[in-house]
Amino acid sequence: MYEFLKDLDKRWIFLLMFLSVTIPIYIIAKTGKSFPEVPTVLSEAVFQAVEDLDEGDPVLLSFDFDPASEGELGPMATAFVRHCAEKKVKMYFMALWPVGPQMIDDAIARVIHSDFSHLVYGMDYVNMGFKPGNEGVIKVIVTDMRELYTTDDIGTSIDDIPMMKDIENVQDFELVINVSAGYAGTKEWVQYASTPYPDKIKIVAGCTGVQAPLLYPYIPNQLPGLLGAIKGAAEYEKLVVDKYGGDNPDPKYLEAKRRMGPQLVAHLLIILLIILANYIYFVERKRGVSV
Amino acid sequence: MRREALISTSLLVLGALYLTGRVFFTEHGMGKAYVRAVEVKSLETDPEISWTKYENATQRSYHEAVIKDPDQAVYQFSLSRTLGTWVAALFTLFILSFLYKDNPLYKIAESVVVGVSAAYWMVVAFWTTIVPNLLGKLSPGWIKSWAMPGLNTEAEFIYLVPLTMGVMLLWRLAPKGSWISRWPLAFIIGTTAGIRLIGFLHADFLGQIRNTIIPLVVSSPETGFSFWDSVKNIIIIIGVLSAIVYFFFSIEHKGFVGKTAKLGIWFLMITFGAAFGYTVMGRIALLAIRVEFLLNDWLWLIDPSHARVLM
Amino acid sequence: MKTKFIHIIFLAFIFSGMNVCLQGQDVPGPGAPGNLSASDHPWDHGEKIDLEWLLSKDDPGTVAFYSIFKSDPANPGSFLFVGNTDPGVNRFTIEKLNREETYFFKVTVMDDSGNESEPAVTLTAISPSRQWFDGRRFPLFIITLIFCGSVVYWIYHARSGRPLQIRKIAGLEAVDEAVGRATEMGRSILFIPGIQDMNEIQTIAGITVLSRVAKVAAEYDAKVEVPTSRSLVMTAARETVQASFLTAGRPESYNQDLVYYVTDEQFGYVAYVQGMMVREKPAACFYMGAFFAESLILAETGNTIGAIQVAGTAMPAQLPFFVAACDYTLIGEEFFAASAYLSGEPDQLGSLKGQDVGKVIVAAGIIIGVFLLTLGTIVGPETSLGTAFITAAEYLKSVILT
Amino acid sequence: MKRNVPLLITALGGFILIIAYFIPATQGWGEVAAIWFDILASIAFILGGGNLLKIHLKKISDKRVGWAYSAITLAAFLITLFVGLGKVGVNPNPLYPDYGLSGHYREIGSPFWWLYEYAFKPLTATMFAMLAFYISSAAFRAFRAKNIEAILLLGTAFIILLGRTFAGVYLTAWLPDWMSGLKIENLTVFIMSVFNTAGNRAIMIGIALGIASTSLKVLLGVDRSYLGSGED
Repeated sequence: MYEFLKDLDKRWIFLLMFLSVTIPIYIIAKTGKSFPEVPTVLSEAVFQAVEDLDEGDPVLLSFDFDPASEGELGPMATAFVRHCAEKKVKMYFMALWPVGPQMIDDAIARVIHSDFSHLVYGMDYVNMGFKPGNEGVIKVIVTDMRELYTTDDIGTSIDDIPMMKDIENVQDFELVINVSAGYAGTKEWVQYASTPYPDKIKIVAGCTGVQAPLLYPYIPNQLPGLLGAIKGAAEYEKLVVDKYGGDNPDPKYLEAKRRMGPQLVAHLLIILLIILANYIYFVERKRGVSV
Repeated sequence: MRREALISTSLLVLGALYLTGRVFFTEHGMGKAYVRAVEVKSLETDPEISWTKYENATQRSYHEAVIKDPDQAVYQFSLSRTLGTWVAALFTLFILSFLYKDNPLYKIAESVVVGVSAAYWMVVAFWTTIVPNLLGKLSPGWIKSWAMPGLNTEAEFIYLVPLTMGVMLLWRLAPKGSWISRWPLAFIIGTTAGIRLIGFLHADFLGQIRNTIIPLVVSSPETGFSFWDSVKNIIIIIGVLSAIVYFFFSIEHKGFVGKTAKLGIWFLMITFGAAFGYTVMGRIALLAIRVEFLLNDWLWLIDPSHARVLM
Repeated sequence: MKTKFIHIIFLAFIFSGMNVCLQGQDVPGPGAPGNLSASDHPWDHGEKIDLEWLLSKDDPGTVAFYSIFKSDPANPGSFLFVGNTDPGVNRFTIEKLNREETYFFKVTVMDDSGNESEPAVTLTAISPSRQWFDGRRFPLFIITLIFCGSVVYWIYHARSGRPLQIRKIAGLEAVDEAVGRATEMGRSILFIPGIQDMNEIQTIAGITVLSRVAKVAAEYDAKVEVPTSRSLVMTAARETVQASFLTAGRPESYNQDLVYYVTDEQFGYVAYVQGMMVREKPAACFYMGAFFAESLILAETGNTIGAIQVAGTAMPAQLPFFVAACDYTLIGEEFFAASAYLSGEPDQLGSLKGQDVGKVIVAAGIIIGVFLLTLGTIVGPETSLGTAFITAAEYLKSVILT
Repeated sequence: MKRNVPLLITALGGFILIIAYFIPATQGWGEVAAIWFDILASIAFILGGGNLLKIHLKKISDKRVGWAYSAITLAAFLITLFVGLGKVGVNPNPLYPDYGLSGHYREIGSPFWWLYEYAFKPLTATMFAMLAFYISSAAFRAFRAKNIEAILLLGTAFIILLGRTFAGVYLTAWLPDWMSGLKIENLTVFIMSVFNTAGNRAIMIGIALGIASTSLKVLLGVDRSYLGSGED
């Protein structure tokens, strides 16, 4: 055992990793079964923040991610848009990342076009597109939206969009939902929007696993709710589907829950690897091999 | 070495055979993409111009439309997107092949990604920065006439300053006087230093001190003394202070300071462990979506979103 | 005195008379607030005006809240609702006003039964004015001055030749060692200044470390390769490496083609660097700057080819991976200190001492604040002493540290 | 001149922005500088792109090892640039049908979109996904309980990994209520909101100080390696 493990080629580990992701995906897709989820406090808080909105409230959704993190954040974006659509709030999409508008279009196509096709562009939702400048954009639009956003993503003048009439700046939104994969993202939204205007701007966020630990210092004062990585997405999905899903929810609303399967197996693999690594280490120490 | 080459060649051949079999000898095939044709009309009524936009569609919707009306033209098979799916799948495999070892297929993928992505960001910079934020500010009339018909602003000549600095920057390409390009560089570095100095002192430095001012003893008239919240606060304060001691540069880590610094590094290690654990999650999700793409969109082995009818 | 007394009697008479008159009809409104005055909010951006008024005669009593209104510049004569205050409060700051407009204000009282009083109205128009200094940032200004002052002081202190005691940082000795080993093996050195642009201080710090690495490499006549993911970083890195070769006395060995641009795309860049590392097998790899997800790809590939790896970054999320996979990692502040250490110039070391002063401010701020809050909690917020402690702590948090 | 003027520009630019931060009328200058930086970085693409062309053309003309790959890079670069800058195959904005270039540069169905969707996206996303493999090999190699630091690192990672899956919840579900603090999902939250918060705060404070002092050194001209030698 020790001899085998000591000189184990990395590529065997790679193969194991590949299998531990592929096999669960295949099995879950074939059988349609996945593992149960128990929502944690932070996911509940996010759900509740959206749940507390009234019909017609303006909500800003900033999608600050790119295709590279779509695996983690796409399901969250889907669930957020769906929840907002179910609550009949007005959705204003924007992006701090250059490819963000593409993510917005994807989410709109996935949820609004297919299941909420009665919603009208410009009346119920609008895609304001990407603006370069990272946190600079946030700093400007917290006091004046029109200084940067003179048109929407496809070039329609802001003044021609009915739902923009009552919006002067970010403080006019009832809630800011941020889905972010890094800089600029949730941290910047918290620093430059909810920190200076604690009474006027409320932010909930969904972020990648890498970012989550860095955001904990802001919870709960500056950031009341946070969905961390695919697990957060799966928990939030469950809450939304339980309330609005009906008996036979569309599989696209359970994407994160499905993806928790490979997650579990791969986590167990890594845990196993850590245990084996320490087994090797202790055997080596016992035998007096210098390490 | 020869054995290795033999194995990899036979794997490639087997894979190719499997794909051929799946494409040509199964009824449904694989990796095909469909579109829905949507007519877009210009919003101006006169003169009316229209064109067709193609949205992604599923095989299921295509199949159902054909059953309803065999002559329909709304749903169509898309050759370019089918080709795209295959290209994307092969590129995915090419990159993953690096895990086995460096090879020509990986090198092809690498060359393509460097070329495409470099040009991609240049195009994005041109259409989102140069056109609206530089040319659009300097000569809105001109930009309005060909690129941004919705633009309605006055010219702002202050943007001549960044334009001039940009030209100075490009002066490097000239045979003489390339030192002039240091001026805009100096401007960038100076303004960056200024903004970051004050920004970090304000947001991170003061902000984190402020967040750390918490009572050691948590108690409120409604709920009374809370033991666990008190413990939490005490740990946070000890952790922050001891880790700061670790970063002290002017004192050697000996004696009491050394012990405190040691405690500080323990806190840092726990922090790193937590970050590692959280990150694993995200990375696996990324792999999962690639595998899903291969199995679902390309090989048509699984169908979690019920997008297809397999004939 | 006497006339005033008569006045009051008279007024009381009239009021009681009114009361009698109104009995049986609508319940009368509460007493109106008096003497509404508006003044510009000091030390601000020109968006706020402070209002102050005399409390209603029914306060304390039946007053539920005061409502504040501002005139609507777009629609003269009409007022817009701004906000409410609790009974007993006689001031309010109106925000988000426009410097170019003039405003009137009015305040009314609402009582428990939902009756609204006559309004108190400002008689003259006022517009907010902008001051030359933002008063909220005054404490920040002082703290900035103290911090910068102490850095400058210690730099001068060091320049005057007096000795400074600075502790060792493990990763730094490794720099020279790694360069030396690369030379011995006849292989190249890879230096990556992060993947952010020049508007990131970490990149600038990375470039500073590069100047040292390039200088040592020039002395040993080793090859340093610097692929960059930003055009401006390429420009700055070329300047730096060229200068280092000049300082080392070997300007003729400088080859600008070794500092080159790859692509702005994070993963395109890392795909290139990963392939390049496996093919060229550099003996030493330096990762100094702002890194994101690519950190582990680089560090694991470097590990596979057996390179000595030294990393330095201030990206907290990437530190664990560098710590796990590299030989030496400069954590956060240590990375910024590295440039000072490596330069070997005394004035640079002085700046580290200045940073320590900053840490003392942190510790003092935290300890004082925590002490005040804890005492306040122990004594009890219901006692006046406890309230005083808590107020002091809140002052520290919300005024000094914002 | 060649050296002192840049130093002066650096110092002036920085100190003016610091002071501007405290003056209400000029607080927006930092954002203006950021926009200008964006413009400069975009113009600098000409330098980067030129360099890329130069390197690969040279490799091809020298017929160096692997020159064919350079040809692929070059072709990919030029094609993408052409279809992107020219908005090839992009329909106009429905609002302004007379303006051929008013459409979005990445309109669905256009060649530039195709390159993005079927080359850029899968290639970069797969590169990112490679991390799943590297993280497993790193865990196997580096996570050994050599000393207390390493034990803390791997122990925490262990708990978090377990706690983020259904398995961890299942493993500790039997714990009675009074010990619910030890249930793995609660333990995870405790570690994150206490230890992780403390560690991250200290790191953030240290970084802020490091950045402020590095910036100051740059502004004072103590650290000026980026300015090169001062020779032409």
